[in-house]
Amino acid sequence: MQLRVRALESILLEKRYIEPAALDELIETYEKKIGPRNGARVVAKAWVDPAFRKWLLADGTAAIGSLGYGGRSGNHLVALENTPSVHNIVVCTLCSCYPWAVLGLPPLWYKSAPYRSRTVAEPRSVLHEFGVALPDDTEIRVWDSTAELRYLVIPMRPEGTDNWNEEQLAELVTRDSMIGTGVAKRPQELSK
Amino acid sequence: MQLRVRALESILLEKRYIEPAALDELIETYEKKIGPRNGARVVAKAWVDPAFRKWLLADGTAAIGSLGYGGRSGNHLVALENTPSVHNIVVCTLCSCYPWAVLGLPPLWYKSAPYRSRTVAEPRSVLHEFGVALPDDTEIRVWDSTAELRYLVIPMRPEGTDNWNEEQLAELVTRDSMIGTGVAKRPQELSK
Amino acid sequence: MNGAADMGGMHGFGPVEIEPNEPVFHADWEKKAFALNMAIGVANIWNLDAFRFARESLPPPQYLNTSYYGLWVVTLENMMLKYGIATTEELKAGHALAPVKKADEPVTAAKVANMVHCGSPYDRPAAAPPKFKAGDKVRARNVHPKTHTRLPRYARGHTGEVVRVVGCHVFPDSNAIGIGEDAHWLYTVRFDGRELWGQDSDPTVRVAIEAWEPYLESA
Amino acid sequence: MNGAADMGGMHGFGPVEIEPNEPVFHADWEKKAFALNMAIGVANIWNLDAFRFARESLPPPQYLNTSYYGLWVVTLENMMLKYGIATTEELKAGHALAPVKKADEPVTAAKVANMVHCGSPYDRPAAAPPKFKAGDKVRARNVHPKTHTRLPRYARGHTGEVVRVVGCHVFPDSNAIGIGEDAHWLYTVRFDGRELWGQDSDPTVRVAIEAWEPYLESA
Repeated sequence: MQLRVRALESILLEKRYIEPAALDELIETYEKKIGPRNGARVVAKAWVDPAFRKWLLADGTAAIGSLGYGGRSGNHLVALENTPSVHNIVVCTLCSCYPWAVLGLPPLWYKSAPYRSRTVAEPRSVLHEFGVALPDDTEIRVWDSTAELRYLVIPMRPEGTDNWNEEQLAELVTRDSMIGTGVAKRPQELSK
Repeated sequence: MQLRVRALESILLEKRYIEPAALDELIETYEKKIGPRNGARVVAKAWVDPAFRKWLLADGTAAIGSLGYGGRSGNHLVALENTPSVHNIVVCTLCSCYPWAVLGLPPLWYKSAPYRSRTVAEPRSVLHEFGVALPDDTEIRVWDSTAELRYLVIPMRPEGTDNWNEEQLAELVTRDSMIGTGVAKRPQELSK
Repeated sequence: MNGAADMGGMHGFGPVEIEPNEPVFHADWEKKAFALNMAIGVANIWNLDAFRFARESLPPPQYLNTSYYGLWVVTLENMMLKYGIATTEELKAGHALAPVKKADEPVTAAKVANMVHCGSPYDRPAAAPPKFKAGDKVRARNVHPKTHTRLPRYARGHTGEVVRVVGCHVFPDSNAIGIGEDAHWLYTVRFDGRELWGQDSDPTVRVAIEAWEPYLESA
Repeated sequence: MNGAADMGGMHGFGPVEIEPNEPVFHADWEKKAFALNMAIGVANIWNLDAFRFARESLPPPQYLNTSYYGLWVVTLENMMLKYGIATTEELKAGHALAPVKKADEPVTAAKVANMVHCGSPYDRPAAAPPKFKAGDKVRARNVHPKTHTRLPRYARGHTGEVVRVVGCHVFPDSNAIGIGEDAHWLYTVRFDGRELWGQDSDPTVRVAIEAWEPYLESA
């Protein structure tokens, strides 16, 4: 693959379809700048700010845009709220659609055949492999991203965080909890 | 694969699960003895003998058994008659079921993903690749061998063969015509 | 199961490739792969449905990238391991390792000849009359068992017509997983192509499958 | 199309494998494969739907045996050939061959930054009001186009409920094959898991998809 990619790069640069700096910009952006800390900030704000939470659930794109996140794979954002009786989990069975603007690029498993094939049919068994055990009667809502909507799960706020501020709370919000394959960390799980 | 098969063979022979002569018997039988000439004889007889034809269509296993063919992949045989308005074609989408007793082992294409995937959904396009062009209003009956029934297509008897005997007629019956991916040869197509 | 083997209606595999001359086998190892599988089948250690289930259980990337007899080889290895006929070490070593436990009754040429010429019928005595008759409208159930089934995905949920009551046959769904033959009535069910593939598809196509009674409901 | 990409509900792929540490990229060539595809996307020679269609059109054995970014590479090669950006000889040689025709306006860092931060919304003005509203019962049509569609096979023929009228969005089925955006109303449709996977499946599961109006009929 390395040689084939080098060939593609050489041809596209030599023919001036692309300037080299464009490639650096893209790699730098998605490797370093855009990642799940964006989404964590959104979630933390939703936890502390009822008006923002309401806006977020009514118009995800606008509410998240107000924090400066959007653009590529983030033009149509929908927030899904977990509750004691409903757990949301996101998948893209057809390819690998994922809310880059708030979570960065997806992990390998999200793009893998096991996750794509199984999540729509047996989400409990998938969740089990992620260590998430839900009560038997929790409704599991699977969202298959078949269009350009991108989903962000708002996990439940952990107990014992009543006086925490947004910045502290954001530390509890894992990437997986925003896909639905995890839950937010409890305060005692925070390292250091 | 060669090495892996050799390992399996050594182990099964050394542990005396199988005697070497059993392997020779199987290879000899299916490479040399059982093949589409069996089916051609059945078809030719059905063309000249109305009582046999009737029996064949009513109870394929018994009628074909009367000619000495049956056994493995031939315990439950069903004959399908092509007519000017109905064309039959046989496939096994799930694996490679095929009427060994009358046709021998299947060709590679019968077991291939293109044939298995397409024949149930677009038989005309598959037939086109085999050079078979049917009138637009011919009903195409596809038979997907999902159980232990095995199908033998009785192609239409070619024109200009009125005084031919069974042995001569059998020469016109190609293997593909008994699967439904071909038609019987016309007299002028016989070589020599 | 919804495995790679259940490929009826899939797109993208390309044209049917017809060999100019069609040898029965393409290499000596294919002959042996064929013969070993057929011969060990006579030993009745596992049944054909269990073998099919093991083959279709191979991961789809492997199933679709392995040649036809290659699948027989891989599946035979898996079955021999599963049924304790060989160990991983033996497969690696390429021969039996001590202590060699020999089978009591080897499969002989006479036994395979008998199997070839007599086969093994799948019809069984029926405990009850068939529920459906020719002409009945039936719907293939929408089921997605993870175990072996011979009800292809493309037919599930669709309505067809019984065209033949075949007989009472061994039920592969049970037989494949070692819980007995559990014979059920078997029917040939014919579907209009448009029912399966949509209103825009070829109106002259009819597709028949064999379906056991538990696959069907009245429609 | 019913290609290898449409894998919702398939069995046999094994457990979800989670990497202990999850690098964004696993090799330098992955970075480049990602960046080249994203950058050339900005040049608007083809659209994302056309790219997805080309990727899912790869033969299933190849699709399932190629790594994620490997699929991007193979698809980019195919698209460059198809759109006359490179020749087979150039791909083989690994560089442009004379006479080199240079693109008029290269994709610059500024352009990609704009793409990243602004994206490209898929909603379009609607020509007519939506046919369905939240709460409506709808059935996903049983269609099997050979061209691109975003209606997964597992949903086809099944009945669900509209839970959201999303907006009027570019129709991928048209956009992918170069016949225009042809925007249609888009709905979020929720299915009971048992409707999709059978009465024996987990009763607590609901599955939502986005479906364009042409995918749906009243139920």
